[in-house]
Amino acid sequence: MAAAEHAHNENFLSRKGVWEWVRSVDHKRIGIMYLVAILISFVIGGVFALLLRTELMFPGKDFIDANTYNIFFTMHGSIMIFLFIVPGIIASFGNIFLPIQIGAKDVAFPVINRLSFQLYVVGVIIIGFGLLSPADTGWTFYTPYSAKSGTSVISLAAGAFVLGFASILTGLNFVVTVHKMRAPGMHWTRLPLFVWSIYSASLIQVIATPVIGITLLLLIFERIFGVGFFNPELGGDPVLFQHFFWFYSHPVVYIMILPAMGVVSEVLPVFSRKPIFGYKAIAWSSIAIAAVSFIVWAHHLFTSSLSTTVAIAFSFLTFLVAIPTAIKVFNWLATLYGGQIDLKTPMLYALAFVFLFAIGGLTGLYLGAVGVDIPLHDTYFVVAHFHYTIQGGTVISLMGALYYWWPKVTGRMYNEKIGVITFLLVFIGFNLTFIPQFIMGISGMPRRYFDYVPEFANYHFLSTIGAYILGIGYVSAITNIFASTWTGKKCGDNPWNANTLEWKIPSPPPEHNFHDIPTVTEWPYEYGRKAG
Amino acid sequence: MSTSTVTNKKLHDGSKWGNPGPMVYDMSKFGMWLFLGTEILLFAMLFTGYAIYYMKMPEDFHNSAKALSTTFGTINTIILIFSSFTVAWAIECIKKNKVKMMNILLVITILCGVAFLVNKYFEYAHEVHIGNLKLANMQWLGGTGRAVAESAVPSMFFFIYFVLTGIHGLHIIIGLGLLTWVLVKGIKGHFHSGWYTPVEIGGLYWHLVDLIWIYLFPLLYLVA
Amino acid sequence: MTFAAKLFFAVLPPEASTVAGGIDFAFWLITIICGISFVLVEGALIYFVIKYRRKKGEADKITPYLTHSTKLEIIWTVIPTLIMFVIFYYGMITYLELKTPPSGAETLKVTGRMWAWDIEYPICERDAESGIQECYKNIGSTNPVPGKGIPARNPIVVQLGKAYLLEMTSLDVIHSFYVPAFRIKQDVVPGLKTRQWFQAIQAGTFHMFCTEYCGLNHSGMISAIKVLPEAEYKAWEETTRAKLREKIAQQKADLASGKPPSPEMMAKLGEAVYTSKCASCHKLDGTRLVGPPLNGILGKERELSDGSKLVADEAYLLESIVNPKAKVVKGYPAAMVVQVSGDEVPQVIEYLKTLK
Amino acid sequence: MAEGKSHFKELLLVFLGLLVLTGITVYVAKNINFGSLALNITVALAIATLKATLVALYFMHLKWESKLIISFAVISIPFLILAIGIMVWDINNKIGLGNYNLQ
Repeated sequence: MAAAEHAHNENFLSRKGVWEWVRSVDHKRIGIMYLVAILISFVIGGVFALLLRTELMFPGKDFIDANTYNIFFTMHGSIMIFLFIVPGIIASFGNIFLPIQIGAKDVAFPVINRLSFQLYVVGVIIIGFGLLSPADTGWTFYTPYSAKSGTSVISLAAGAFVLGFASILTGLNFVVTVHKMRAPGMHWTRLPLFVWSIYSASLIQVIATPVIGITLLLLIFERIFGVGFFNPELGGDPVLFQHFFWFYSHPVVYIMILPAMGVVSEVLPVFSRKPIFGYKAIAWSSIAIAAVSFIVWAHHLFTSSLSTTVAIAFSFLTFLVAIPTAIKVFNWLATLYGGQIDLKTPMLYALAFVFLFAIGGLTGLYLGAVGVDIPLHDTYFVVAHFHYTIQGGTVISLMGALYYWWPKVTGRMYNEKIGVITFLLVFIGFNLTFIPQFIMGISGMPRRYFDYVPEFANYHFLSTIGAYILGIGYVSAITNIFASTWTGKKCGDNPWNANTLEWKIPSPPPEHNFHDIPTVTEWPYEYGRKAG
Repeated sequence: MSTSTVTNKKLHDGSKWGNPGPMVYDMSKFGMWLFLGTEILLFAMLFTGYAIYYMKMPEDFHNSAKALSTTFGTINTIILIFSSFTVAWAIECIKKNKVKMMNILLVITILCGVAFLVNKYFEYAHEVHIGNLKLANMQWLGGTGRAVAESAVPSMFFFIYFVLTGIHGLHIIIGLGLLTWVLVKGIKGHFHSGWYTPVEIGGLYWHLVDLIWIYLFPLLYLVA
Repeated sequence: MTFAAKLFFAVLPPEASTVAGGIDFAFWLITIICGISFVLVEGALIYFVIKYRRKKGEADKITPYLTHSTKLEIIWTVIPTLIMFVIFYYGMITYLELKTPPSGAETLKVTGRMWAWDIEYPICERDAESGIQECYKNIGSTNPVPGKGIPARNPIVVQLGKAYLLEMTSLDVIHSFYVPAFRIKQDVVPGLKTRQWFQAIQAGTFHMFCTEYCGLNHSGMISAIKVLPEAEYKAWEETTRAKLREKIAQQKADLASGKPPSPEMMAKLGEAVYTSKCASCHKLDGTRLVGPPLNGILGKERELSDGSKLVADEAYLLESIVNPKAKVVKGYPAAMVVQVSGDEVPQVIEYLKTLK
Repeated sequence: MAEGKSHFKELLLVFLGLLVLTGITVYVAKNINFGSLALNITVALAIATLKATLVALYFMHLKWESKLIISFAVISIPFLILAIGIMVWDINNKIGLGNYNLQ
């Protein structure tokens, strides 16, 4: 079987050279390029976070001034949101594994997929151009400050605008792919939950992203042409900007979190050797979250002069989105029940996701209840809350996905011991960073403060220490996994003994994923029935 | 066919990336409709802005709109409807392999689009002339945008007018580019009754441009 | 226990207003609900992980084949839904309380600007004979020393037990009026009037923050609210009124004498204007803050943002105060908003002349 | 390739219909006053919606399209109404409270 062996050695990484990467329309290569790009953004955004925390370690001005601080938190927010977490799991692991999981050779429009990444790069370049005079508006661009600030807001907004198109194209591609390119027998009820979550997130990307596009465009028009859409001096309404902005930016948190939930739904059954519990409930809750996420945006405006009836209506709607989220958590717990839980690094991250995300979700209840939200709004409580959901959720899940899937991409296993240690660093560092922030928020510490009143000093100190541990944890965890590409032991095609389609092809996957498109006969969660 | 490189072969059978022609047709149409959905939401926000500022200052809208010429608006509406018709007709032609007719109809469509833009140019020139649009006040990169506030204040109606028609005009230009690309391929003889996906996709985009104008016309020209 | 109590129960600011009790009740209710859910969810998670974990070297087991349970799904959909209704209800009633001012509340006009709060009181004195009226304003009560706690200077004074309605707007960008001890927060939006009410039930001095990011000195937009019992408040009001009467008398005297006020008098008035309206951006010790320092400004050479140079004279100062965007000094943002009223401008210039 | 029968006749009729509707809407706007600005604009928008439906159904082939595309085209409509409706509701409430009159 020389031919077969030869075919086995040929994989999508075989052809070397930068040019092969640049011109490639292979979804796996594009996914990896996205992955590397977002991880670089993550590290850069993290460095900004550490600089901010260092400044905040003690009250008063320590080593940067207020202006630099404002620029840094803007860069931290913008990089983390636009460059890292919005493309995040969906553009990286979604790209690499969604087509394989549904048994397709590639996405529906490979060239558009490549265009998406090219636009991402263009967006990064435009934002980078703005660093000559970095913006200081925060990633939220609230008018009228963003229309008045003497910094290069235009460049940041234009960059985010272009990145929005990259996001739309990715989402559009995935929706069409899931609808049109499933392998024979891959019914909707047999789709892996990761695909379900990516699909729902893609729907949000397609529907919500144009709204931020036009909003940022209007902001740019405001600055270039003096159009007064959001300018009160010209009869505009600055709160309308917030409406527009959050009409996108609330659903976008579900673009971030849904794929993360998908990863967890994949990892938990594999490492507990049990079928996922409540498959349909989890799948439908993804769609429900996607739908409801569009009608909760105004809870970001509870204190910005929202009329009373609208505020109460949105408080009610906000609780609706909590229910499908709770359903997911309960189903994950039920999946663990009676299993044989193997505490490998990916599983640790998945469990940490459930743990931290539950905290993020529960603290969301405070913020959904409109009367209780008022004193907590725009304080560190909110900061801690969304870091628990976005970082404790999406980033932890992304780390889990890295440890779970990178052996598939490279065919080599990471160092388990370092994996566990770095996980512990991340977990401890994370909680140490953000639990003090909850407490500060309850006491009334407003966010985006360069300096603070002395009663918060101890909490800030603790938080900064936590941030350093967290930073070390992330960097070493990422280093560990990427080092495995060159130093890891060969791990075979299916080291986790998992059932979804990507584990049934060689590692690294061949160029066209499958020699013959497979015919699917069962759902992918048949774990624990046959021993061995 | 390789999935990792783009080939520039003539795609007479319509297959692409290893997918058969009918599937590509199906997927492309679905993808285009999704994209049109995003476009509609993009304009929806502008219409929201319109509705809100109309409620705030109906009199201002009523009076400002008088400065616009209904005749120009009506002519442009008819041009767009006609071009939409010709592009739909072109698709009917290619379905029956009438390539030449399709090319002629596409040329007519493109000329209509150009005529629309020329009309729009005269309208804009008029607005600049009477002072509703102040090009001199444009603030470039890093500007504070406040110079406008200190000069005579144009009305919110005209802000919305310029943003809406400006972005719509941008779509016309993109649509013209798309249709020209289709036309070039058509002249080269790429299309036949078995493969006309780009014609259909380009046509869909052009219809959207028409669809949006159908709403812009009464909102901008007929509120007076 | 005492440490834990200190950590977790003393974190809420004092309940210093009538609405604080209700909001804190809702807060603790949610905390109890969340606490129980937290223990149940995370407890189950940890319990399962410990109980069902794979021992070292253990062979693959046959695990129970559980795929779904409609009964369980219904239970854990309905119960959270009911709990959410409860939380929503308390959120709603506390919000309605926050947003419904009692009738007869005293109105204070609040204007936010970069980076200070101006508050107009309805404490007015009127001279019947000449028609001159002066009202008390608390202007620019911020500019604290960073990291050194509540600014002692010029806090906003309110009376214990009296309801106040704040009618708020902003001069430049969005700010947010936040008093943690009162549990109130309301954005202050240019071009829009927003309202918030409170009634203090505890005397003392409380933090007042801006919680909507508003540019360079956002974190410096700290002020304080001083709640005084009725007697003390009345005394404060009386001194305030006396000062207003003094001011009116001075104006009347000036009018009667027909003389323009002396430069010394003008400079004295200008100093007060400067400290309340200019000092949060322009220092007088030669160091930069938001704007350039203004000591010894007259006769200094200025390089403007377009590269041209000029020597600062009175005309230049006048123009820069009235139209700050006209000539911006190189290296500084064109961020200034006109805050100085017409008759104050010559006073400020007179004051600047006296500085070296 | 989905090869349907020719729809040319329908297209021509729709084109003529659109021209007539354009004429009606211009005539109505110039000559008939329904009593209030809001009502006039509603009538104009109703006609526009009729025209848009014709374009979508015939020119854009929605009438002959697969269920999938039709459902996606329909799904975008509630989002549209929602976005416009809620924001207009909020701002309208604030206009009612006189929050925009700063004097």
